[in-house]
Amino acid sequence: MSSMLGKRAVSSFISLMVLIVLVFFLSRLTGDPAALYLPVDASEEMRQNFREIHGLNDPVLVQFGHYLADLVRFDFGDSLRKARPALEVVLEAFTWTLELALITMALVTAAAIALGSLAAFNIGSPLDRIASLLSLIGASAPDFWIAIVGIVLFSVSLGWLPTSGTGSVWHWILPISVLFIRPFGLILQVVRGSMITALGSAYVKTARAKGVKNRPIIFVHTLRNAMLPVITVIGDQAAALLNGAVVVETIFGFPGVGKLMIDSILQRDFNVILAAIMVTALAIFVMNLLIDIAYALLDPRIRT
Amino acid sequence: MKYITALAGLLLASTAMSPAFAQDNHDVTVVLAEEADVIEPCMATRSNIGRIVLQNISETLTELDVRGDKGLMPRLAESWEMAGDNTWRFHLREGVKFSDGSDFDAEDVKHSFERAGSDQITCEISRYYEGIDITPKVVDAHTIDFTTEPAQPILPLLLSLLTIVPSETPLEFTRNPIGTGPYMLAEWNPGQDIKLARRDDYWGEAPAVTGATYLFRTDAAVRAAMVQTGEADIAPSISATDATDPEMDFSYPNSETTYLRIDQNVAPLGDKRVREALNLALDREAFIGTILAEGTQIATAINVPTTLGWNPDVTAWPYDPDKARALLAEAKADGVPVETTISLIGRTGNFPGATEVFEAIQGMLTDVGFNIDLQMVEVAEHEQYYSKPYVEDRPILVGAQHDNSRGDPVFSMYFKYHSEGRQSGINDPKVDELIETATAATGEERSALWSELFAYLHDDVVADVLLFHMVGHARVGGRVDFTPTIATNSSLQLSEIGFK
Amino acid sequence: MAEHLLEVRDLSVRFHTARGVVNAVNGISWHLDRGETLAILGESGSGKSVSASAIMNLIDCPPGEITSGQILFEGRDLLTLGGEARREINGRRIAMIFQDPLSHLNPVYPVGWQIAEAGMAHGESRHDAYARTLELMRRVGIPEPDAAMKKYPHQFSGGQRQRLMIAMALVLKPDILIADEPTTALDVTVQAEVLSLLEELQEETGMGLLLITHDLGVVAEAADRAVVMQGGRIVETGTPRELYHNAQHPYTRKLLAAAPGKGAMRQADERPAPILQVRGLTKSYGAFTALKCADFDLRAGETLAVVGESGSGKSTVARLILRLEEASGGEALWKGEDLLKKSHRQMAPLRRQLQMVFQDPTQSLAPHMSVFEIISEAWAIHRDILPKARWRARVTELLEQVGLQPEHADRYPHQFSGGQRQRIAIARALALEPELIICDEAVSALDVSIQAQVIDLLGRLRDELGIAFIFIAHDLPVVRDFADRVLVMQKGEIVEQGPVTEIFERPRELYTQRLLAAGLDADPDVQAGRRAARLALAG
Amino acid sequence: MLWADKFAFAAALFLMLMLLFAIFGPALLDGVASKQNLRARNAAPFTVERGFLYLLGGDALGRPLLARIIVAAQNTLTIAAGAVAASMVIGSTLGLIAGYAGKTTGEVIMRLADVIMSFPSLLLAVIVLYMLEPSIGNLVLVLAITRIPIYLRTTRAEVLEVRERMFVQAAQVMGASTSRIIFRHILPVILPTLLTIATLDFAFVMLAESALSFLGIGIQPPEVTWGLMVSQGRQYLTNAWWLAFWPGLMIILTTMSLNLLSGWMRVALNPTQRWRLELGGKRNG
Repeated sequence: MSSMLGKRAVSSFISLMVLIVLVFFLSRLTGDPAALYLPVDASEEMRQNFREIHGLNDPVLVQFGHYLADLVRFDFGDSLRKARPALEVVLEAFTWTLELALITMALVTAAAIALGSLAAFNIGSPLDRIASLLSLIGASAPDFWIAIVGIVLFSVSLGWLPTSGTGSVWHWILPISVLFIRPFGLILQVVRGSMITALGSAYVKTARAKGVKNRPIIFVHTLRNAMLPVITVIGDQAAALLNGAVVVETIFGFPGVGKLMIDSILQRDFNVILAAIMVTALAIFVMNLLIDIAYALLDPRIRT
Repeated sequence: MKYITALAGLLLASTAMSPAFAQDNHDVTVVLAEEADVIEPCMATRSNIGRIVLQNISETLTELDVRGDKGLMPRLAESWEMAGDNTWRFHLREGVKFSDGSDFDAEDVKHSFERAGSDQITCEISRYYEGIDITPKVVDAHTIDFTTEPAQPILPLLLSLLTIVPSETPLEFTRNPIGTGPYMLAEWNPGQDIKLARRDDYWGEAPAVTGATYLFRTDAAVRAAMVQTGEADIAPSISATDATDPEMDFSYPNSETTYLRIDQNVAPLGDKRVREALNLALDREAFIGTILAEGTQIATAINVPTTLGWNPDVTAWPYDPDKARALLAEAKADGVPVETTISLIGRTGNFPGATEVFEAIQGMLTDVGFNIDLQMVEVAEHEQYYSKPYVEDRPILVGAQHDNSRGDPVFSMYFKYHSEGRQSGINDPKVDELIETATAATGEERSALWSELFAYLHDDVVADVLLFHMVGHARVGGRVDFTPTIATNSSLQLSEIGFK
Repeated sequence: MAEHLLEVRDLSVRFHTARGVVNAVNGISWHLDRGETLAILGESGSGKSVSASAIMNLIDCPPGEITSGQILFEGRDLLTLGGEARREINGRRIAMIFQDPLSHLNPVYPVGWQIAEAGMAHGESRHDAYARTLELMRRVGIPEPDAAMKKYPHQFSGGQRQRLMIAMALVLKPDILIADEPTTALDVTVQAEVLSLLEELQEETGMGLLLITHDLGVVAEAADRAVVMQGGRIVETGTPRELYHNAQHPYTRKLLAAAPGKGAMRQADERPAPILQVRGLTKSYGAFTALKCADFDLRAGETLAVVGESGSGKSTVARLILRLEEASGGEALWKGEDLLKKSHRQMAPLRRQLQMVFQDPTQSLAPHMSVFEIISEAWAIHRDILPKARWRARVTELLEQVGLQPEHADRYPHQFSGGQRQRIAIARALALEPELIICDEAVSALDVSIQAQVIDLLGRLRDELGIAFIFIAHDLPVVRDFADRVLVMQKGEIVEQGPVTEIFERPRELYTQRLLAAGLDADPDVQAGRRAARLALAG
Repeated sequence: MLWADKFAFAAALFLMLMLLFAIFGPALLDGVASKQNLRARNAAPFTVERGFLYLLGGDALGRPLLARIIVAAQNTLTIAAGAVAASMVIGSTLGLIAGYAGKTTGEVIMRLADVIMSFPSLLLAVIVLYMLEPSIGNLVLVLAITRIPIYLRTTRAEVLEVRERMFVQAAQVMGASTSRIIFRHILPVILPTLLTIATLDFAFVMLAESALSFLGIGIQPPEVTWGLMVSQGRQYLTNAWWLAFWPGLMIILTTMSLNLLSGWMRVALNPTQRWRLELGGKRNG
C-alpha cells in the first residue's frame, strides 16, 4: 500500500509539474495583465511601472525561474487584483468549495443509492421509470437556467428561501439543489445498473437458499458489491465539484474556487490561477486516495 | 401568498440572516455586481471600490455636487483660491480626525498625493495627474499649496478625486483603510461581504445609516431579486429588463456614453462619406425603449450634457439609410473600397443588452450595404483593439463605452481625440490644438473652446459613431429613502440614504 | 404409499423468454427419503436443476412460471406456502450448495460471517452461530479454522471453498441437502474428497442428499438411486447399477456409450525424428516457478497428452511454445529452429504450422464476427494460403469437415451450442493447415456426449491429415482414449512420461497412481474398486 | 429493427428532423432568422398573427424564435458532433495505444490524460479563443480537448481487459498483426461502450457550450447556437420565459433522444443481443 502510495504521489507530482509549466507559459500568451488591470486611459508610463512592480517585464523564462524559486519556499506569489498572497486567497475560496462539494456529494450519494437500489429491485415499476426520466431531464437542463428559475420560484415568488449568499443553512439549499441534479441523475443510473447486475449474482442465490430476508439481501449482500463501480463515478463527480462549480457560484454569489478561477482567468491573475490549480489538484489527489481506500474497505480482493 | 411571504420572513428573520428584516435597525445592505478586490482609498475611482470607499471611509478635499447645481463644494478643504499663476492654495478644515484617532492636517494631504503618484504602488487615481507637474507644499498645518506646470485651471476639480489617507500610510495597498469619513471598515470577509460601521467622532453631521453591509452578486437578476425579497436595500446597478417595478426601480444617467471608435488610418474608414454613412445608417431612436431602457439619450458628444462646454447646437445624425447608400455609392465611384469587410468589435457584458445592441447595429449597417463582421470578445481581447497600438490589418469599428462624470471634458478629450491619445482614431491638427488650448483655459473661454471642439468633432471630422448616453437602473428597497444620481455609477454615499 | 421426506409430483416449469416460451421441465416426479442419496443426471439444458430451484424458491416469476405440480416436504406442499414460510424452510430444513463456489460466496464478506449468517438468519444468536461455524469449519477440514473464519472467499482454494459451502449448508443441520454439480470444475483428487465428505456428513446426520450432476462417475460413486433427465423429462430411474448394466432408454444408453475411457488404448509405434523438441523449458513469475525444466519430444502425427491438476503448469507449456507468454529459460526446437528465440515478425509465418484450440469456445470466438469471418481470417492474415475468391468454398469445406452445415457460415458464435462452437474453433485451426494443434482442455467444458463427438472428430483429423496434437487435459479417461503418449505434471514439473498404455496400466509414480485412483468411472463396480484403491493410497 | 423500440424510433425521428434542420435550416431561413423587428421584440408564443415562424415567440430583437432554433441547429450540432467525434477519435486512439503498447508509453499517455483533466477547461477556452479566432472550429477544438481523457481512460481500461480475452489470443496464435488485433478484434468490442459515452457526451458538450456562452467566452453573436440562445434569454426569464425555454427544451429533447437511441444502439450493435430487436419487430410489426 505504501509503495503504491509513493508511486502515485510521484506520478501525480510529475503531472502537476507538467500542468504548472503549461499553465504558466500558456496563460502568459493571453495578453498583458497591465492592460486589464489599469484603466483604459492609463498612460504607457503607468503600465510600464505596473509591469515593473509585478515582474512582468522580465523574459518569461526568468519569470518562471523566479516563480519556481518562490514555490520551493512555499511562496505562491501575490494576487495582482487583491494584493494578497495568492495561496491565502485560494484557500479561503477553496474552503467554500470543499464544503459545498462535500455536502452535495453526501446528499447525492445517499439519495442516489437509496433510490437507485429501490429502482433496481423494482425494475420496470413506475418508481423506476419516473426516476430514470427525471434524472435524464435534470441532467440535460442547463444549470444556470435551473438556478435562475429556482431563484425566481422559491425566493421571489414563494419567498421560501433567500436568493443567494452564504449566511445561514437556508442559503445553502438552492445552490446545493442545483448542483445536486446532474450528479444525482448520473449516479442514480449507475447504482441502478450496478444493483441489477449484482442482484443477479450467484451469491444472492446462495443467500436466498440460506433463508436470508429481502432487506439484508439488498442492503447487506448486494449493495456492498454494487458500490464498486458507483464509487468510481462518485469520485469523478466529486472531482468535478472540487474544481469549482463556476455557474452556481457565480449566480448564488458563493465565493468558491470556481468563481475565483474564472475571475482570475478573465483578469489574468496568473498567481491565483496557478495556486488554485495546485490546491484543487492536491484535493483531487487526496480524494482519489480516499476512493482507493474505500475500494479496499469495500472489497477485500483489492486489499491483497 | 402574503401569508407565505410573511411566514418565510419570520423564518428567515429568526435565523438572523438579514439585518434588513429587523425593524429599528438603521443598517443597510447594498448589493454590488463585482467584489471589491482591495479596499484601497487610492483605487476609489474604480466603481466597485469607490461605491464602498468614496466619501464613506475616505474623503476628498473637494466634492462635485451632482444633486443640485452648486458645482464644486468644499469637503475637507473649506476654501481654495489661486495664489499666483500656477499655484492653488487650499485651506483645510480643522478638528477633523481620522478613524485611527490621529488629526487631519496638510501633511496628510501631501502624503496622500505623493502616495497616489508613487511608482511603488499602482494607484488608479494618479492617472488624472499625468502630464501635469504638480508639487504640493505644506504652508502650515491647515494650509497647503499645489504648484502646477503648466497652469491647471481645474485642479480643485481634479482634487475631488484624491482620497486623503493619514501620513503614516505605507506605500503599499492597505487592507485596513483609515479615513476621515463618517464610516470605517468594520469587517471584511473576502468573497462574502464587507461591513462598514458609523463613526462617533466624525467631524460632520452624523448620517442616518448606522452601518452598511456590501454583498456581491454577479448576476443582475439576482441583485434585483435580493432587493425585492428584502435581502438587500439597494442594488445600484440592475439590468433594464429587471427594472419593472416603478415603486422600487430608478433609472439614472450613469455618465456612460457608448460609441463606435473609428480608426481612420485604414480604408475605407478614412473617407468622410463612409463615416457619415455609418452614422446615417443607424436608427438610434429604435433602440430606446426596446433593447435599451427608456431614458437613454442619443449622444452628440462623448460627454454627457451636464459636462462643461457641452454643445446644445449640435444635432444628432438623422436616420437616413437612403442617403447613407448614396454616400457609399459616391465613395465607391471614387475608388474607395467600401465593400471591404469591416470588423465590428463588441465587448460581452460591456453594458446590459450589449450583445443585442451590437447585433442590431450590425443589422442596420448591413442594410445600407456595409459588409460587417461582428465579433463579441471578452474584456482582455477588447483591450487589444481599443488601445494603441491598433490592429490595422483590416478596418475596425470598436464598440466601447466611456464614463466621465467629472463635469469637464478634459478627462476625455486627450485620450479619445488627440493624435497622441491612447484611444484616439483621428489625427487632426485643429483638434489637437483645440484640446491643448481648452485644457489650459479657464471660465467662459474654456467652455467656449470645448463647445467648438464638440461641434467640430461631430460635424466636420465625423470622428466616430456616437451612440447613446446610457442610463443605469438601481433598485431601492421600500425601507430606505435614496435617489440615485449620475454619481451612483462610481460612488454611493451612505450619508445620502435616509429611512422612511 | 409411505410418505417420503421430499416428493416432487408432476412438476412443470416454463420460462417466458424473448424467444418464446421454454418448457424447462415437463411433468417430472421423483422422491427422496431420509438418509438416501438421489442423483439427478442430465446434460446441460436437460432441466436437471430446475426442480431444485423450485424447491428452494429460486425461480424468478416472471419470467419463470410453475404451471403444474406439487413439491411435498413432510407432507406440506411448498408451492402453496407463503414467501416467509418458505424462507423459514430454506437453510433450516433444506439447504443447497452450488457449482462454482467462488461466485456463490459473497466476495466482500468473511467466510465465517457468511456461514454464521445461515444460523443468524433463522434466529440463532450470534454467539451460537459462530461457535457452530467454527465447529463445522473444523469438521469439513478447513485448516486453522479460527483464522480462516476471518478470511475472504478468494483466499481459499476451489476445494476449500466447496467445503465452506458445505459447512454453510449444514449450520442448521438440515433434513435435506441439495448439491447442484458440487464437484464440477474441481480437480479429480479434490472431487473425490468432496464426495467422500458429503457421504460422511450424510451418515452423521441422516439427511437426504439430492445430487445434481452430469457426471456418470459421480452417480456411480455416490448415488443410491438416480433419475436420468433429457429435455425436461425424466427418461429413466433406477440404481446406478441397474442403469449401468441394464439401461432401458436409448438416451441413457447413449450417455453410457459416450463415457470416455472405455475404448482400446493406442499403441505407440515408433515414428521418425521428432518435429518438436522441448528442452529445459522454464517459466517463473518472480519467486514462483510455474514450470521447471520441462523436457519432452513430439513426433510428427503423434498425440501427446499433458495431464495434471490445476496449477501443475500444463497450460503454461502450451502458452510458452506458442509465445503467448515469454519463457524464462530453455528452448523449444520446431523442426530444429528455436521458437523461443524468434522475433514476433519471424514468428508470424511459423504460426500457421502451430495452432491452438482453447478450452472455452464461447470466449475464444470473437462475438462480433460471423463464422465465415472467423475462419477466413486465417487467410486474411496469411495471404499466400488461399486467394480470396476461394474463401467461401473452403469455409464450406471446413465446416463440413468438422460436422457443421455450410449455411452456418453467416451466423454468429452465440447462435451455436458449446459443442458446435468448439467445432468452429477447430475449423479455424484447420484453416491454416497446421502440423501441430495444441488443445488446451479443449473438451473439458463440454457435455459427455458432445465431448465424445469432438474427440471423434479430432481423432479423424489426426488420421486423415496426419496432424500432431498436444492434448492438455485434467480428465484422464479422455486422454486414455485419444493419446499416444502421456506427460504427467505436478507443481510445474513433469513427474512421469511414457506411452499411454504404460501410464494407465503400470504407473510408476505415486502421484500418477493417485490421479488414476481419484478418477471416477461410470461403472459402479469399477468405481468401487477405485475407491478401495484410493483409500489404500491415502492410508 | 428500430421499429421494435417505439421510444428509440421516436427519438430517431426527432434526431432526423434536427439533422434536416441543421442541413437545410440556414439555407432556407437564414434571412428570416436574422431579420430584426423591434416591434416583435419578445413577442409572446402561440400566436400566428405574425406568421407561423413566430409560433414560439420572438426574441429580444424581435427575430422569430422558431426560425432561430432551426437555424441554430446547424451550429449546435456541428459543435457538439465535431467535439464529440474529435475527442472520441483522438481519445480512443491514444487509449488503444496506451492499452496495447508498452508500460512506459501507456504511463506517459495516462499522465497526459491527468494533465488535461486538471487543466481548467475555462482557461483552455480563454487561451485558445484568445490566441485564435473565436470561431466554431476553435470552440470545437476547446471542447474536444477537454473531453479526450474520458475516451482515453475508458478505451485503455477496456483494452487492458479485452486484450486478455481468449479470442484475442486466438488471433495472436494465428499470427495476426498488432494493427489487425486492435482494429479487427479489440475495437469492435469496445466500440459500443465508446458510442454510448459519445451520445451522453453529446449532451454534455451542448451544455458546456452553453455554459461558456453564459460566462461570455463561448460562441458569440451573430453566430447562434441553442446554448447561446438559452444564455442570452436567461436575463428575460422573469418577463419573457420563452426566450430561454425553447432552446433549452431542444437541448433536453436532443439529449433524451440520444440517450434512448444509444440504449437501442447498444443492443443493436451486439450480435448476441440483436435478436431481441429482430424478434420484437416481428411480434409488434
